[in-house]
Amino acid sequence: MRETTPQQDLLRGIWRENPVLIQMLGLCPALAVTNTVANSIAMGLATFFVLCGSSVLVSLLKRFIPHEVRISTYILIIASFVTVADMTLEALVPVIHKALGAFIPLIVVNCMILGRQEAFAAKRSVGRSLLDAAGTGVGFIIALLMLGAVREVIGYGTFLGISLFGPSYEPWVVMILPPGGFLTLGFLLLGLNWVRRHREKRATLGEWPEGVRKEEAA
Amino acid sequence: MTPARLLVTASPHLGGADSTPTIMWSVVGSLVPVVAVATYYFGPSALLVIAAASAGGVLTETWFGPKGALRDGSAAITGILLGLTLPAGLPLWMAFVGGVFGIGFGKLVFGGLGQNIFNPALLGRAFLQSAFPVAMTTWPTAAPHWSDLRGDNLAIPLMSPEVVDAMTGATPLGLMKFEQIGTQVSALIMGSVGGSLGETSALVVLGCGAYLAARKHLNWRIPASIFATVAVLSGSLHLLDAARYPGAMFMLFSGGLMLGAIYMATDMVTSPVTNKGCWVFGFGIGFLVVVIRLWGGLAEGVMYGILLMNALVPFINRATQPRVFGTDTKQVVT
Amino acid sequence: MSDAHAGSGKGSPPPPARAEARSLRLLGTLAGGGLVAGLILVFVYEATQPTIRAYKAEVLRQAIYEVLKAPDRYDTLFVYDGRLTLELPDGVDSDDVERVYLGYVEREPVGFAIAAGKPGFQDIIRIIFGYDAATNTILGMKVLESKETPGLGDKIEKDMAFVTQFDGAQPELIGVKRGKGTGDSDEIDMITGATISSRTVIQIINEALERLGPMLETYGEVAKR
Amino acid sequence: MARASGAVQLAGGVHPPELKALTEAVQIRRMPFPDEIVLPLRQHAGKPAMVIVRKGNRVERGDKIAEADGFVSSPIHASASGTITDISLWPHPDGSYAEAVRIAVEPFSAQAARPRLVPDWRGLSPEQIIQAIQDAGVVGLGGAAFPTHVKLSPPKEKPIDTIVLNGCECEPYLTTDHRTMVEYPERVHLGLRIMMRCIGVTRAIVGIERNKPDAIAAITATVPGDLDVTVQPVTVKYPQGAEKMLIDTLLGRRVPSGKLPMDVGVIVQNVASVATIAEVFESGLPLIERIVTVTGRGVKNPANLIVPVGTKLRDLLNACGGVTEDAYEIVFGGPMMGTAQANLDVPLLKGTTGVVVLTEADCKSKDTHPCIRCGHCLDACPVFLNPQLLGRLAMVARYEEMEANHLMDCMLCGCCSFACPSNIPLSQLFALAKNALRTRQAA
Amino acid sequence: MGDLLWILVSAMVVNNFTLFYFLGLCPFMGVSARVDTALRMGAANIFVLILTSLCAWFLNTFILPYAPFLRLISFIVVIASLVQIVEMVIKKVSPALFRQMGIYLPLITTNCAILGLAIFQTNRGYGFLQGMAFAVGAGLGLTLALVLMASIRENTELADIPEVAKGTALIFIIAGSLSLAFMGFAGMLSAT
Repeated sequence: MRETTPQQDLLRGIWRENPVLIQMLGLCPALAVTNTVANSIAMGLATFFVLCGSSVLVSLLKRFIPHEVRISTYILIIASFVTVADMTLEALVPVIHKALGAFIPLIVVNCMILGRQEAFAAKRSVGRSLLDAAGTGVGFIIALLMLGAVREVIGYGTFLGISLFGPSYEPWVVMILPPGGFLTLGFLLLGLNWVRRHREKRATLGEWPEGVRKEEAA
Repeated sequence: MTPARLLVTASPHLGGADSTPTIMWSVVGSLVPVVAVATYYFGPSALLVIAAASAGGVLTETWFGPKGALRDGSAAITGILLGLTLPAGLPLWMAFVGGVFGIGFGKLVFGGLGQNIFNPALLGRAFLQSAFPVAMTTWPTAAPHWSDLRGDNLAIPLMSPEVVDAMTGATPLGLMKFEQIGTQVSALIMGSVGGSLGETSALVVLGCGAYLAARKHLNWRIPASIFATVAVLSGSLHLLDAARYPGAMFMLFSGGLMLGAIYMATDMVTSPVTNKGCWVFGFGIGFLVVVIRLWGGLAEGVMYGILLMNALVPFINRATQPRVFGTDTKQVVT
Repeated sequence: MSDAHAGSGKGSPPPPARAEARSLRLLGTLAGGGLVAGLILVFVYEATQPTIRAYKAEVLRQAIYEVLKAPDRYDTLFVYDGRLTLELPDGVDSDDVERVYLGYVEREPVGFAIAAGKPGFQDIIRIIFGYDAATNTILGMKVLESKETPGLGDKIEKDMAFVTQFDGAQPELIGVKRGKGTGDSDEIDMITGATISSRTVIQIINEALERLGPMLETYGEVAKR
Repeated sequence: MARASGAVQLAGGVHPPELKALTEAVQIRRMPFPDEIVLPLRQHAGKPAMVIVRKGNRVERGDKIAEADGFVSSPIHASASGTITDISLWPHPDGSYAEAVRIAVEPFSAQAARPRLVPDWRGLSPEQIIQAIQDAGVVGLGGAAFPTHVKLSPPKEKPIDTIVLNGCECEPYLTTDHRTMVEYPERVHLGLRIMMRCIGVTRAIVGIERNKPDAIAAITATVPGDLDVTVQPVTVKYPQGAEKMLIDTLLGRRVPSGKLPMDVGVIVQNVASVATIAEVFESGLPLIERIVTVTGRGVKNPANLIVPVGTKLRDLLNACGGVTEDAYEIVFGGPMMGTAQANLDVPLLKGTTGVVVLTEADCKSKDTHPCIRCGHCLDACPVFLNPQLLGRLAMVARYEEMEANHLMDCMLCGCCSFACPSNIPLSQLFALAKNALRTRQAA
Repeated sequence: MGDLLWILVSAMVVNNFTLFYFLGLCPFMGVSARVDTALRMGAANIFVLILTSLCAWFLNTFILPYAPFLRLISFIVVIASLVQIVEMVIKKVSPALFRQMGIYLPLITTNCAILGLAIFQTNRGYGFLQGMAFAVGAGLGLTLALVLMASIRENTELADIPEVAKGTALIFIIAGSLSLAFMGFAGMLSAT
């Protein structure tokens, strides 16, 4: 594995290797519960907690985890953290817990978390693992927030429950329904692709001699 | 005496009479009577809604589509057809959004004309139906004057329309499903019922369809198998329990079945390429229409029936590939 | 592939002689880990469960108070063996038995609160409603759970005009199109465009009353004044 | 016997405008000899002929100037008396350049052939007849120019029970076979008789499209009493004249994919080729001239001409009064499968059935549009391919997948391109793909 | 009986696992490129879902009432070992089937549809038969979504998809459209 600096560990997961938008991991929660910003934040934080917790634990225990059963061990650790998160949320914020429903226990099978244990926490120091987990977790929260914001603003006309367009705004119900989740993510990816291509094109065109650029434009 | 220039192309050097733009524009032309009837029943609202939906489609195609794509007329068809599936009182901004979505997400992301999977007009309508369920099921009744708008067409973009309860009614299918009230088939045929713009003129739609079929601009097998399936299925159910299930004529002439079977299901791009496939496709649509109308939660199932079968078209095409000449022979090669 | 052992500096595979020791260690680690995890879970469970239970009970209590129009108190009755009973025989798990709640105002029974559900437009709709057996009148209705279409089907819980109609309605209920009713007390105006959702609510009440039928005809001996 | 006596129709295919009225009633006449004759050595399917004359040699009409190079090859004869001026590359109708013998035709020559012995075919063995046919350079005159003697020598393990005479001429415009049947029906029957004798077959069926009632009448009226020949009118549809389609229509036998008509016990021969066989044994002259339809709205006097093989296009057009102002595209063969010509110096070959001069209004539009999956190409394909799918595969050069989808069964009849409302050049794409695959397999 | 039918239809089309609950999206993205692999994956899924439903019912009835906090852990452990056992059994009994289906089984372990089924089944308090109907419906629904997606993707392979839409963006838009189309089944068999 290529050596990385701590800053890279932290920042990588946030944007460049964003788990949802780039790596297509953790899609199920990213689509299922992002119909409001509040739900997105709750789901993001719960996942963040599980991710950081299990990364630290796996990194701490890496010497004691036999190689053959490492995946099962990781899953057990993650499942424990998820159960803790599930019960805590239910006790503290029952309304949001009800809204997220079965998708909190499903954090267990979020490939993103297992992936970070296998790819990073099992090999690095506790501090590095925490940084990596935090970065990935923040990236996950950012992606969820983007989806949640788009869907809530268009679907309800509100942001975090605060009305944006006045009482006579016609909500686009489809955005809070499942098709809205798929379409919003599809649209976001379309936009990201467009931005990336636009940038690449500008970069390439800048280096080309005058004549070639004209031909390209034609 | 020697020709100044000679064309050298690959064979064949003759072409059939129809070109893609010809087909598309003749479909547009055949829609004129349908639009006229809609205008007769729903007044200027009909024209406004159709124009808004078309504008949404056409502008999206112009901005994001390939150059010159407008000339083939397909965006215009999508816009007009979308308009015809909408209620007359729909705010224009919603109709516009439907056109944008239909062309943008239903067609352009797939690479434009000929590459899309779902019928763009219906996809636009399905989006609107899910996005604005109330506005999309508010069916205006006759207005005191022909020139009155049939609803809050001019609602400010993004804002809710103001609905006057007295001006709305129900579609025959809605009456049948939710209130067990039947509608005379004669009224259905004459079009004097509530519904979307294109639903009220079954006979005119049928006539235009016959014209297109005669010109081979639509594959008659698709509407034929849809009609046959709906008639046979609903007819036999009606025989079993006449109180619960409406008769075949009612099922055929109510709702968007005519418009859907003739103009939407036969969209060449999103229907099977094989004739056998077209029979299967039509059967599937007819079946889904009956199932959704009779056992589903919605009064009308034509749109969803067609969209679901659209998704199956690649599969149908695969399964109904013709056997190549000389590969099915059982003859012993001597 | 770099594995966990590479990180701990012992790259070479273990010699066969140590295989037994290794699998013992393996088991030991798993058992130890499992024990620790179990302990933590039990601890958190014990810590959170009271709050969770209290919240659930409070939600239920509020719902009952709402549909029975603020009784002084209520009893939980079990539907067992074709009748309503306050006490279940030994050995019957109380979690598996349907319950109704009987509310009192000044020691007089005022009505049953009954929870029931049925598939609606999108998924199961669960409601609770109050029913006065003496006058055959619905006291109130509240939706406990529904996934109906936002803005349309969810009016069954959010549209107060719809919800309040049930107060004082007399079963068997009939759903009518808004404005088409005759004003009788067994009529419920359905929500325009959400006929299925509104009809489901009406059906849940009718079916629940039919199912519990004779048990609810009088307050009978279960009512302790 | 024929499968049915009534209308038998092929599935698939298209109905292009027939456009035969220009020449179908025009009597065949002989064209005057041009000043120069150009004889490419590659005029037939198989290996090109080997030249046996030198520059400066004088040849008489009917003299052999090139020898067959192997079994699947055919000799070439001088079609006019004159002097060989050059043996060099010359524009070929297929668009390339090919080795050709140029003969300066002697002016004021009587153009009489050398006196030669005409063998009586009745006294010859089948092998001798076939040899005579090969020596005369006879090839199929329907367009493909497949050496006739090869067709007449099926392997022993493939017994032939029927000869099918192809008088369909389903290509629009062309009337060569039509006029041959009307004017020389006896010659057709004589050729048929020789062929039957040669292969030892007793049954023959003549398939003629219904749009040629005079040909049907002429051929029916002259059927010799001692031959089992059925004349079967078939419906008018393109490509009814394709071998496999015709066999299916007339006999109800389907030639398996990748096989030949002889695999189902049939030999198909074009009526004009059969008439040529008769001519060889009537006059002793080899194949040095043929009937060509010169037609189309772009030519001033459409005609059916007897033309010396090797006549240049320019001379032929001049013989018909020249082309009109709006002549736009000149095609050798029919407009469905023929090749457009860029050069007026190309010579006519043995297999050139006609020259069609199209005006711009006749031609297919050049604007192409995206495929709209209308499925018209599937309806049109006579061998039931899926041209729509093949076309999409061709655009992304997935030739192996095309092969898996039976590309090799495509006979490039052009029906799909004709039917396509989006003007996608399907048949051209398939031709390219087939070539690419052949090259790949050869490599 | 009507209850069971509703559960089956609801899990299959009305509340389709993939298109409405976003469960099993990983295989939906991963193995939906070809129709035949999609079919095999679907078959493997149905099989494992039925077994999972069985196990979840068993755990819920006999074990978890005594240790509710172990619910999630026991589910995930049981599913993982179940898949492992199934893999071994298939390998032994039918090597041919293993070659066709085997490679998908490990993928299924981390498939949220399986755990989702167990959790939904528990939350809704389904009994044995209801659980079976739910599992079969969910499995058929997953297979339907997978196969539809696969046949559409095979088709778009030959289309000139614009650069910006290539890849996952298009898949999500297709999935969204399918999800829109499946809205047509809303209310199926429920209120009559």
